[in-house]
Amino acid sequence: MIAEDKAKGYIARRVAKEFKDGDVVNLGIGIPTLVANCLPPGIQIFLHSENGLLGMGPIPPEGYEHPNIRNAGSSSVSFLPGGAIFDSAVSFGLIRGGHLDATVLGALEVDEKGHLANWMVPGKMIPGMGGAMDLVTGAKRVIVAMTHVNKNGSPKIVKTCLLPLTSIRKVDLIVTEYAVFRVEDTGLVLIEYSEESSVEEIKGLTAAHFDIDPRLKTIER
Amino acid sequence: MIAEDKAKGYIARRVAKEFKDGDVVNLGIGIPTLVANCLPPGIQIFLHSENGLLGMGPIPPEGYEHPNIRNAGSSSVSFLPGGAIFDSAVSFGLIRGGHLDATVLGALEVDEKGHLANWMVPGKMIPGMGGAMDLVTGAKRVIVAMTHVNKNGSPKIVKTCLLPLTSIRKVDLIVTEYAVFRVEDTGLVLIEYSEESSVEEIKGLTAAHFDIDPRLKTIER
Amino acid sequence: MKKKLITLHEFSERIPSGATLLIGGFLGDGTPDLLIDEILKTDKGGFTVIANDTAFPDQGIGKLISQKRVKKAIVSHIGTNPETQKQMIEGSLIVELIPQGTLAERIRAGGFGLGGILTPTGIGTIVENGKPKLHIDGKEYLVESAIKADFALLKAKKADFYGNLTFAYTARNFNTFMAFAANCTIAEIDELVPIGGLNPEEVVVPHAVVDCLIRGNRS
Amino acid sequence: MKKKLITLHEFSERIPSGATLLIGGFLGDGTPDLLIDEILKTDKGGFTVIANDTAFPDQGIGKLISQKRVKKAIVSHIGTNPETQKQMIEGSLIVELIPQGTLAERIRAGGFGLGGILTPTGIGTIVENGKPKLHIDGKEYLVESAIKADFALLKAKKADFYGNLTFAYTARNFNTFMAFAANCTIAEIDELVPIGGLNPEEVVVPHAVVDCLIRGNRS
Repeated sequence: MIAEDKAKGYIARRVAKEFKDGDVVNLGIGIPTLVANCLPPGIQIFLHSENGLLGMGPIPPEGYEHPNIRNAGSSSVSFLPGGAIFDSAVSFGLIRGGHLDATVLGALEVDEKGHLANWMVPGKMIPGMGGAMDLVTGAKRVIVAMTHVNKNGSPKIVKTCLLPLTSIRKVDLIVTEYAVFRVEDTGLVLIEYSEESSVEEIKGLTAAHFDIDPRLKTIER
Repeated sequence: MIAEDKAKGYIARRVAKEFKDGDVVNLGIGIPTLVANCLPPGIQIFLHSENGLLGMGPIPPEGYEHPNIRNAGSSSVSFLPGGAIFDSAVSFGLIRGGHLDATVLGALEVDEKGHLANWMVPGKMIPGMGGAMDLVTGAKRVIVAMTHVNKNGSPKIVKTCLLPLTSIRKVDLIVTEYAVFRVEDTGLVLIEYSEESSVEEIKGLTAAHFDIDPRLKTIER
Repeated sequence: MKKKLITLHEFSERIPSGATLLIGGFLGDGTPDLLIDEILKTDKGGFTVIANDTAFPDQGIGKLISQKRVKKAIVSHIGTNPETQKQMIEGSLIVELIPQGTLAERIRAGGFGLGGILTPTGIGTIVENGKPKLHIDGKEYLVESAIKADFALLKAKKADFYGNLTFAYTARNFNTFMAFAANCTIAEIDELVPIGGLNPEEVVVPHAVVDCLIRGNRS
Repeated sequence: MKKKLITLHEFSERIPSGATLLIGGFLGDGTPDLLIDEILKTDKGGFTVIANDTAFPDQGIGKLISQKRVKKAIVSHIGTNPETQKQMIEGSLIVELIPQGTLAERIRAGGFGLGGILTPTGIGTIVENGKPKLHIDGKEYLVESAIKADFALLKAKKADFYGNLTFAYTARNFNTFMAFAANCTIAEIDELVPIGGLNPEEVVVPHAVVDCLIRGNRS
């Protein structure tokens, strides 16, 4: 069992290793946002925010917040040099047109084929899809960054999503505090696991079949 | 018979009376372009050019031509104060979206229902439609400004267009040096005629049926 | 020439109850707060609001929701506004959820004279329910119709007297294309500049689509 | 990080014969002349060119036509280039004519991940021949497919090292959306500015869609 306080950092740091220098990336709210602070040395990525900016910088110091430089979660942010702004149609043109190298999102469920459900729980929680459906449909790579199980301890990786799908486009990679799965045509393939855990424990925490990569290794921490 | 040298001026001055102060108007190449110089006192219109500007001003004096301020005919033009530039997608968004109060175009043929043909003569002259199809389909008012007959003296207002149509959207007004026709659901209605001519002469120069407005009057020169 | 500058009172007199309103903004950023506050001074309601979101209960479009002036909201998400969710569950507010990129393009299509859009987003999800689909070059697309409205209520940064508009950074969002998609487009502006006070290249929305201007708090 | 600035020679080495090229410009205004001249120094040809027009015989895209490097031109008009018309009538050049607004939107759709467009333009004319039509809200629209290409050759005014672009007045035309619609987007620029040398609001095309930059005569 990996402690909850460690999980988020583990996930963010592992996701941060997925990028090439110069990648254009959209990070969802929550764990994905933490990825920006975990990039390996020498890797610079350009952050896209769907409300209309590219080259998003960190939250400015107190007193330096501009009321009209915000991210998609309504937080004050900043521009890095070389930043650009555009309207929502262009912003989603970048997304849908395949001009984002990657999008990192949270999930409610991911199934054994790699389908993602992350935008509603019928009759219970209906926040709306926002930009998630376009992001998952359009980005070159879709990376799910989530805790392996939900608050009740139930697996979030399931045989078939019971919740409404975000897209029929399959995700490319699933990163949890326990494991990293690559999504192939044949289904999920476990490629890395946490040295604090074991393949057996991961099988127990996962409600879907997965194959094991012959080059299986532990997650570098 | 109205002399050729007078015809263009007659047509342009009559078309110029069609605008309200503040109208946004696209003027085609040839006679329509002359309209801008014939506006009645107190009437200011905003000229749109489909290559991406609104608020187009006159040809600048020699030596003041900017290489990248051009109209759709590739002539150097200028901006009036309050001008705006945009790309071709926005320019045709204005056109197709019904944001132009009027477009003034030349014609090869107009038929008895008000259909316009102005972009090709099969096997002979194929310049292409350029922006004409969008302009005729999208502008709030379509005004044809043309000489009543072609170079061979044949009528340009015909029973049915033999040339490929520019749009199924009917034009609203036809202005020639001889006559002004309103286009109604029932067909063409002669509303004004040149005092240098007569209804009989106009019938002879027109190969289409037209009704005569009970308030028929002569064109003010 | 018609003067485009009007007062807040003239503005609210033009908006009838039951109107369909496009409202700019993203979680309140780029939303015309003065226009919304002015509507709230009247007893008008029953609006259909088309916007990215309903912001927060006490902010921007959220205030229209909290004061029950909205009968239908067509938006991409409502996660930041529990009041919207409450009214939706109670059945007093109809909420239609649309993917954000689809919503943006459908509004742009309405303003640009296009019949709708062909998007891959939503294929294979509940978003496609009841909608026509088309195959083009072997790929499947949803046909989503164009959206237009009676009014567009925008927040702009600068305007000249003709109505040419610029926007402040991320306050641009939905304001640009919404300007094209309404019978009457009204912009609350932070700064009024003289004609010629904007570089033609700086203009983001050309005046041809702007009907009325209202000077905001900062102008 | 990959350097986007390349030389003219590196540019022409990347363009293979037979490639499909989106080329910016309107009758030569906004066309990357240096890039075209560089291609003409090689023996490459058989290109499919997608552009607003073919300009004039001795200018811009017209030079590619006059030197018989183009096998197909997809354009909105050719009235200013008698050489294009001559080759078309001889049968040595295929010309596909598309309404200008339709051409612009089809290219934008390609770059924006949309399957095509739904336009009223062309309905009831020979433009509709063989194309599917759709009724939406009682009105008929042509379904016109999205356009993409191997390369987009653009002319920009300023660029920073990342590839953010601005344009000079009416040289903007097709350059903006063509940038999104190619596998490789290459811009000839008049002025190179340092990173941070452009205001984020001034950027017209964001660097995410720009692959290569070539310094033009003025930079």
